[in-house]
Amino acid sequence: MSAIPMETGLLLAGVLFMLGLISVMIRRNIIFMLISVEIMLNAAGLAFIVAGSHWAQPDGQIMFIFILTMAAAEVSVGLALILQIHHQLKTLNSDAANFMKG
Amino acid sequence: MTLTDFQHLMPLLILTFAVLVSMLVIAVGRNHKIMYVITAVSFLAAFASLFELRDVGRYTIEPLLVVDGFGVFYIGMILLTALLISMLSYAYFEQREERKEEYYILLLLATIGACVLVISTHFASLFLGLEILSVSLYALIAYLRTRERSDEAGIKYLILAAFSSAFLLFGMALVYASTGTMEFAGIATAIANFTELPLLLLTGFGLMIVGIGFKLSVVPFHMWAPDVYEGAPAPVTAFIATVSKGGVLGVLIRFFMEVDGFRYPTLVLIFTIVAIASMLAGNLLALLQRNVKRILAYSSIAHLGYLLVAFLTGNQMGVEAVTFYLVAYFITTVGAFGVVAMLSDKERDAEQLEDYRALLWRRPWTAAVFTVMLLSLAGIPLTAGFVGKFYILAAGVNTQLWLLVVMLALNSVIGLFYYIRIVAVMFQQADAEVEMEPRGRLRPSIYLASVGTLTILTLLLVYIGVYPTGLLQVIEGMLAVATP
Amino acid sequence: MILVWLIVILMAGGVLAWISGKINRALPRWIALGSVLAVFGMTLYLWLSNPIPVLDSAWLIQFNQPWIPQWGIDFRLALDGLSLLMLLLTFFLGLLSVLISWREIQTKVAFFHFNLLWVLAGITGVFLTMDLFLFYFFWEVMLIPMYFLIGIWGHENRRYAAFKFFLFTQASGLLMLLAILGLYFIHGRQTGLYTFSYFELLNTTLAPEAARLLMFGFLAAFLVKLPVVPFHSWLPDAHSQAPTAGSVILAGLLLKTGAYGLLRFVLPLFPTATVEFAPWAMLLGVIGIIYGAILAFSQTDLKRLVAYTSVSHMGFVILGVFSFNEWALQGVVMQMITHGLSTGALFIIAGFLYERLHTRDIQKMGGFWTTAPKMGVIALVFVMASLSLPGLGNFIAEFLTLVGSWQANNWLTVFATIGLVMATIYSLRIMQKIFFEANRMEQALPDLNAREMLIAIPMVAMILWLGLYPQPFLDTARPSIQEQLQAYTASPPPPVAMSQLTPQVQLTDTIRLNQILKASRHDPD
Amino acid sequence: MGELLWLIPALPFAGALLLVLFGNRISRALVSVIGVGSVGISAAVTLVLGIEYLSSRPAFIRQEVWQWFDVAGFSPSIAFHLDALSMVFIFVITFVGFLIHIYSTEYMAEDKDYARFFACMNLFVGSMLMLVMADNLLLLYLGWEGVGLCSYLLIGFWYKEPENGYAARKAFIITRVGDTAMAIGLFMLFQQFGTLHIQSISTEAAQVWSIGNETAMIIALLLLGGAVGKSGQLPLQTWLPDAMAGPTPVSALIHAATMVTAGVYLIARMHVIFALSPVAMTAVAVIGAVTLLIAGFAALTQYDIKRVLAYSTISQVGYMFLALGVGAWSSGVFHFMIHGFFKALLFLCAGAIILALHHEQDMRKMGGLSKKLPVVFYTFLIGAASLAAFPLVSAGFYSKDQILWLQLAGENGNIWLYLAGLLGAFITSIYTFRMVFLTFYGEEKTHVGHKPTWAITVPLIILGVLSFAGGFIELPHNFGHVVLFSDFLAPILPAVTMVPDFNQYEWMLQLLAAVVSLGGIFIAYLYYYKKPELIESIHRSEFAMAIHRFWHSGWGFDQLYDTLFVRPYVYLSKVNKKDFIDSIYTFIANVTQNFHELFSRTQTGVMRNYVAGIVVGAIMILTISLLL
Amino acid sequence: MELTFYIAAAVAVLATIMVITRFNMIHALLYLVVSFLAVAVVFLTMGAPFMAALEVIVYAGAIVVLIIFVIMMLSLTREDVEQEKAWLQPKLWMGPALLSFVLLAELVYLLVIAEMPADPAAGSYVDARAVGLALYGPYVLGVQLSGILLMAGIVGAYHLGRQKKKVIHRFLQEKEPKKERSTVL
Repeated sequence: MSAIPMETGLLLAGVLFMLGLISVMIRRNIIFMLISVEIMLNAAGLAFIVAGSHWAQPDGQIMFIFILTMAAAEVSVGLALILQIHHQLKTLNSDAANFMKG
Repeated sequence: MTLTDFQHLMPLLILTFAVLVSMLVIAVGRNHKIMYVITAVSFLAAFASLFELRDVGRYTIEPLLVVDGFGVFYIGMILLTALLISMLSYAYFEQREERKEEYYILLLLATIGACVLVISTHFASLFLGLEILSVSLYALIAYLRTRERSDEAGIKYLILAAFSSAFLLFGMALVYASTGTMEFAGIATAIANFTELPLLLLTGFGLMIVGIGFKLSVVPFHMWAPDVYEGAPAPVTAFIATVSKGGVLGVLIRFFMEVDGFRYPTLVLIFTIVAIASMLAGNLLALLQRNVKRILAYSSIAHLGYLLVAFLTGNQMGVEAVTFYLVAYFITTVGAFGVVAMLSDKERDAEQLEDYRALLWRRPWTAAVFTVMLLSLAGIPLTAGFVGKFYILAAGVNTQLWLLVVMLALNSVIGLFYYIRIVAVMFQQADAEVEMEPRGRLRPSIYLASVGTLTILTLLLVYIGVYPTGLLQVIEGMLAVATP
Repeated sequence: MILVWLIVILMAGGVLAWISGKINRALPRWIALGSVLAVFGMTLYLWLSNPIPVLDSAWLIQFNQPWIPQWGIDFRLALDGLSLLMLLLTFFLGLLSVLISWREIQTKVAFFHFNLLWVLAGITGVFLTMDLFLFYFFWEVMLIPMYFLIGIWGHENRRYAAFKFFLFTQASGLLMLLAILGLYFIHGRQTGLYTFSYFELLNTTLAPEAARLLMFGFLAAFLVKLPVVPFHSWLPDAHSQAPTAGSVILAGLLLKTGAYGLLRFVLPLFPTATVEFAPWAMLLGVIGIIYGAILAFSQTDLKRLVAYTSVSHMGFVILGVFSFNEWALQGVVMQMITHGLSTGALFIIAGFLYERLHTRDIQKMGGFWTTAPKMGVIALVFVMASLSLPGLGNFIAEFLTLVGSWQANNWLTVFATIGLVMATIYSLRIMQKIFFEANRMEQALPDLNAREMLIAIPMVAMILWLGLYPQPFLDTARPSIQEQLQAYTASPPPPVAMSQLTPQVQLTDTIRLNQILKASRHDPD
Repeated sequence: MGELLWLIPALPFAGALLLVLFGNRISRALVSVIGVGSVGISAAVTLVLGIEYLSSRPAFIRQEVWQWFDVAGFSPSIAFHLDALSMVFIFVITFVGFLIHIYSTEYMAEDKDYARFFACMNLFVGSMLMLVMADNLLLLYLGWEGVGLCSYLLIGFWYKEPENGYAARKAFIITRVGDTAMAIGLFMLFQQFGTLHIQSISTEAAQVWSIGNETAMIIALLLLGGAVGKSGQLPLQTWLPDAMAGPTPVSALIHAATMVTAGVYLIARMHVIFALSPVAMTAVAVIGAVTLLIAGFAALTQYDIKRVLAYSTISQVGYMFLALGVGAWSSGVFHFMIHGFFKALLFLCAGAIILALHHEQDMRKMGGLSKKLPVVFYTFLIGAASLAAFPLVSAGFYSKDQILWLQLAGENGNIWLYLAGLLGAFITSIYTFRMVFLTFYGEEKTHVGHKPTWAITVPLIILGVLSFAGGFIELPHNFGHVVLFSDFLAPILPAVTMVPDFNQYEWMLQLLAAVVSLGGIFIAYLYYYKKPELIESIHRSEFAMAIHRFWHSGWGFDQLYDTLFVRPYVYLSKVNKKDFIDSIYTFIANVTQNFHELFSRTQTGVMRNYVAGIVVGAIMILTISLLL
Repeated sequence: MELTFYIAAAVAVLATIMVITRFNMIHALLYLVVSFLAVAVVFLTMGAPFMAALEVIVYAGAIVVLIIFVIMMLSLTREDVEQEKAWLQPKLWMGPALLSFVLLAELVYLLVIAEMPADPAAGSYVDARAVGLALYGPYVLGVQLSGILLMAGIVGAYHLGRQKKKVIHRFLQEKEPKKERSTVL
């Protein structure tokens, strides 16, 4: 059924991963960074699905579920933290949070 | 899942149970002391349950986990460290206005994550263990919400950890894609057929190294470490420096020993570069740093570099050396951060070098403990750190990793400088202006646990330094089981 | 077991002294004095009760206890003549160190004595241990307390000096550790016996390349400690900044550990590599002799000056060690002892002056002979010792060394001998600037008091004894020196190198003398 | 017999030790008793032993006190050796020393460091005795350095003056240069013979080496180096004039009578080795000849009475070297003895004058003292006559004449050496009597304070007698041919091989020497007494003054050494005071620090940079994977 | 099927590009939903329908909505969008983008030149049942661990998200301890 070669799928995952990566690097808004990380995680999940589909195993999909769980947990904590930071810094600029350096 | 499976996971079950009980207790009514006792007791109980597993041999819980001597030893190490950290935490959090109870829950959860890591034989359990650890740490790092630095540290760790997790996952996916299995043993058999690693697999390994490297805070994935160390509460910092890294290192060793990654020059080269860079960068960064927590962060980067030297030997002796060094490093780091925690006051942690000026004259005992810890980090005899460093050097010389060994020696000297610098500051003559006691301290009895813990740590450190045979026997005994 | 006691008494004494500081300020001093006296007494007893020349073996006492059996590490102590002499020196100077600190150290007395005793314990360990791991262990153990001694009780620039001292010695020590490990594994591969035991490792056969590298590892530590010239720069700082007791121990003992290491480890372990390296080492020695002497001349800080003289004098040690003959090695051993005494004494005098004047600048001194003739005489004795005046111990040491090195290398010996002239130049400058000329200070300088005389007199007596009748010391050292030289017996120049000499002429001195004596006895009457 | 031998050096040492320990606490009288007494008893022991020795005439007496040390066959002893040669030296040292000690009790009476003075003097006598009695070269070296130390201490006795300290150090250091050469010579000797025992070396050297052996030459030259240093010969003579900074008895004992002749002793003692090397012998002779001339000319121009005597000492020791250089060993030793008498006498007289004139040493401020200090004047005159080799009646005439004679009559002699000696003799008599006339004649320029009492005059008289009569124990062929002295030394020191059939010319040479001596005296009389305006006219000449200055400064050796050695050394030392090697390490430390700062800049605290760091790491890893 | 895959893939990539270039956060999130939906379609084409559903429900549904809630709580305004625009200057993103492209190029190259393992089975359709069996079979421990993971997330979020006492950032505070001032004066 799957006529799609694995490299194509992995390529798509890779491209999505890179887009997320670019976004993390160029964005300063912490929420955007969080979103971008989600894109990357999603791309990783996609890669698992592709690989799982290639080997016709459920393992890839199961990994995706775990990734999903992790993403949810991560986002919830992340958002809570972002709220805190917004309270304190009155900004979402990640560059502003640079009191610690050197 | 059978009953025996559960028996073999007893420590984890105890900890999970403790988490649940804790939440119930909080629901009934908040009490710091009760939470503290529950945590400590559960760590102890979990540790005690390990004695049942001592001679377990190799018990596999397909496909995710395996309980063997190596795992049991590492779990034991993690549990004891966590116990010590919780002991040190009580006084630290007692003087803070935050709600203290969740801290213990998160600590237990993070410990569970680390324990899962060291017994995992599957990417799924590896990933889950890592994430349990990480997610708990996000909250732990930012635990003291009144400090803006905590938040900053928290968000930095969160974004960067998630970012690196993505790398790890993508790498795992590639490995999975190329081998068709996520079990370590399966991967091992899969790549045993290859004479040379296929590029896809190599890429996967490379990306995984990014994720693992981040957790280990080795160069060039180290930049978060000083900021997070500085921002996090002192006990949490101790936890990151020890349990978190120990867990990851444990799984790294297990994975590499299983697939025998040392056969591949590419991987060895990568790790060699990383090790050298970590040693150099860590020590150089710490050189003139004036923030003690940051110094310890940089020094931990360097120490991970040292550990990688032993790791790179890729033989039984190297694993033993890593393990031994980790024990020494755990004791020392917990001790050092324990001192930091002890000296911290309500408003901020005692992290500036100035805070330690003339400490010897103000609080001789604390200063002595800290000195011993620093000397151990520097690898001076009579401390466990010396034996550890010796072991690593021996392993390195045995495998003739001359470059790494010489770099290690060179870096030890640079390292000496900043450790001794702290000692020198502590030993300076007291100025009249230095306040004799930090502000707003609690009654002394609260520090009992901290003082006791530090004493135990110091004695342990010196004991291992003077008579390492006992520990060596245990390590050899336990690890011999691990690698048949 | 007595060897263990030596270390244990010192360590326990140190801890006790530290604790007792809580009870009474004076108690640590007495405890320190007591423990050093105890070990000194024990060592003296060992010396007197063992007629060394009679014994067959070089080793008097051995002690062995497994320590880390997994790695073949034993707690292995052994005593031979060389160690015995070094121990005697250690405890003698240790005793003096306690005494000179009696007034000088007023802050953190208890902790000071803890450190002092632990330094001594570490040094004792270094001189006794015959397990290379243990050796390294003690090698490092003695540094930490020394670091504290300099860093806490030192003079104005103490932190810098302490750092420098520590980093230099540690860096070089680590190289030695690598070499030890290399030796360990090479020996292990060869024989299947993985051990750090000195006696076992002596039998290692090494490829030339490996031997060279390993030797350099060992040399690194010892040459830095000695110190040999390009690596000497820690020494002036450490010596000049340390408190008097610290300087005495540094100059008198710590430097000697380097020399001891050369004798004990480098020579027997790497016989071929050392022979190869010998000309360079001797050259380094000569450079040290001359360089140290030149620098000593221009120093204005008294302790710094003396420190550079140490650099110069230690040049003789390396010169002698690499001459590979008994004269030179006996000279080296003597040099270790006599330099320990004479330089120690000079530092003590510097300490006395500092206590009185609060300066070490010799530009500000002068004319002290008028008010302090006793101090002057004692200083004179040790200044003369430093320029190796015959009759004082240093002469025997340096003359023997030079006699020995002459057999090995003529030209270098000539330059080393020129160093004696330079020693005269700087030594006389000390006397001139401090005790002669007009007094530049307003206040009169009080002469030595009874306690100070108690310190000074034994030193003078010792240096004279060593100069006039050094035989007991030479006898004590002889068996071990011959042992260290065993590997070289095939190659060294025989006592009489000239082939022209007929066998009759090659008779030993004593026999020849007897003949002459007989002749003289019969001739006249 | 010989059991008492050890007492000779031990007594002065004991005296020194007592004085060091208790000198400050006992009375001056007791100090004198210990100081003078120890040397006195020592002299008495010498006398007893000497008589015994003369009566039984053994080859030598040896006494071993203890074995010094024994390392692999190198086993020198603390042992004493008495034979004719050392007998002569011991005799001079103890007796002249004893006289000078007596003299010092008065001379130093006012000094507050009275005990220190006697301690040093005793120590000196002990060391000097050690030097000449040692049966091995190492013990000799001990004495050798010991006298150097005492010389240092005594030159700088009045230490408050920095110049004195400078002179003292100069003396010690320059002699040490020579000692270094000697030490190397000892190393070589030891390498060759496996011993430093003098007798053994002497016996073996003769067997092992043939004449002209290169090793022997090197050793001889090295030993000569030591001798040259101690004896103030070229090129190491510059310390001796400055050494006059010490108290005058010190100059008399150390820098005239005894220590400076240690070189002579050494060469005589090791004559076997020197005899094996013609080159070394020539070197000795040439050095002697050149030195005696240079010093003589320098003496001509000095105003300080002690400096004149100092240069004359250098010059006279030059004669001894001249003698040794042609193998006239016993002549050299004979001249040493006579010189010891008259030079000590001259110095002590000078001391008496200086004391009388409130420590005035400039001869231009003296004059007319012959009436005021008659004893001093007459004894000085005897001494001066002896120094100037006044014919027939002075001891100096016989000893010096013998040396000059042997330059031509000896097989190794040489006409040029003879001429140099002759010229030297001429100059000697000029400067000697220049001194006499300037000091004792003319009008009085400084008031006489202290009149010498018995402690000064008695030694002067005794020495005067010796300077006068000492010569008669060794008379030339045509004057009765008395050979007591050379006979005495004959078992030890071989006689000179004479050029055959030369004896008939001896009277001519004697006459020549006498004329020269008298001529010199006459010139001195002319220029310094009769017509001082002649001197004035010389002083007006620019050229003459330049030469005068040049000679006055001792032929510019001080300046030469200053530029060649002292300045470069001091410069090198000062310029590197901070130790440039240290800066290498500082540099390393700085580089490390710079790296630290560089690395620190990467820790910006900005999260995006950290992300970039991770990405860079990932790129690096992937690149490695790609490339490998 | 193939065509569906490629279309979906193209949509996913385009939508993601839109996400990362938007200045308005809500717009970006909407594109993100599109992207997730496209990925869900890709899952379908890959034979993982159950995952497609989860993708839509959890990612596009829960997570994005969560983020939107937070954005609404923070009540972002027009200025924020402007600021976002100001932050996203080319000079700021050129460097990182370049880095990423290097990485991408390497990754793509590696993936393209890599020899893919041979297909083990033609039919790669893994249905929900198989997934479920695996999940509650061998991976049941994993499920339990994810429970723990979620618990950690909840506890953490709870602790951090609690509205806390008003704490003013030090820069905005008027304060600074009196002690310092006294030393200054």
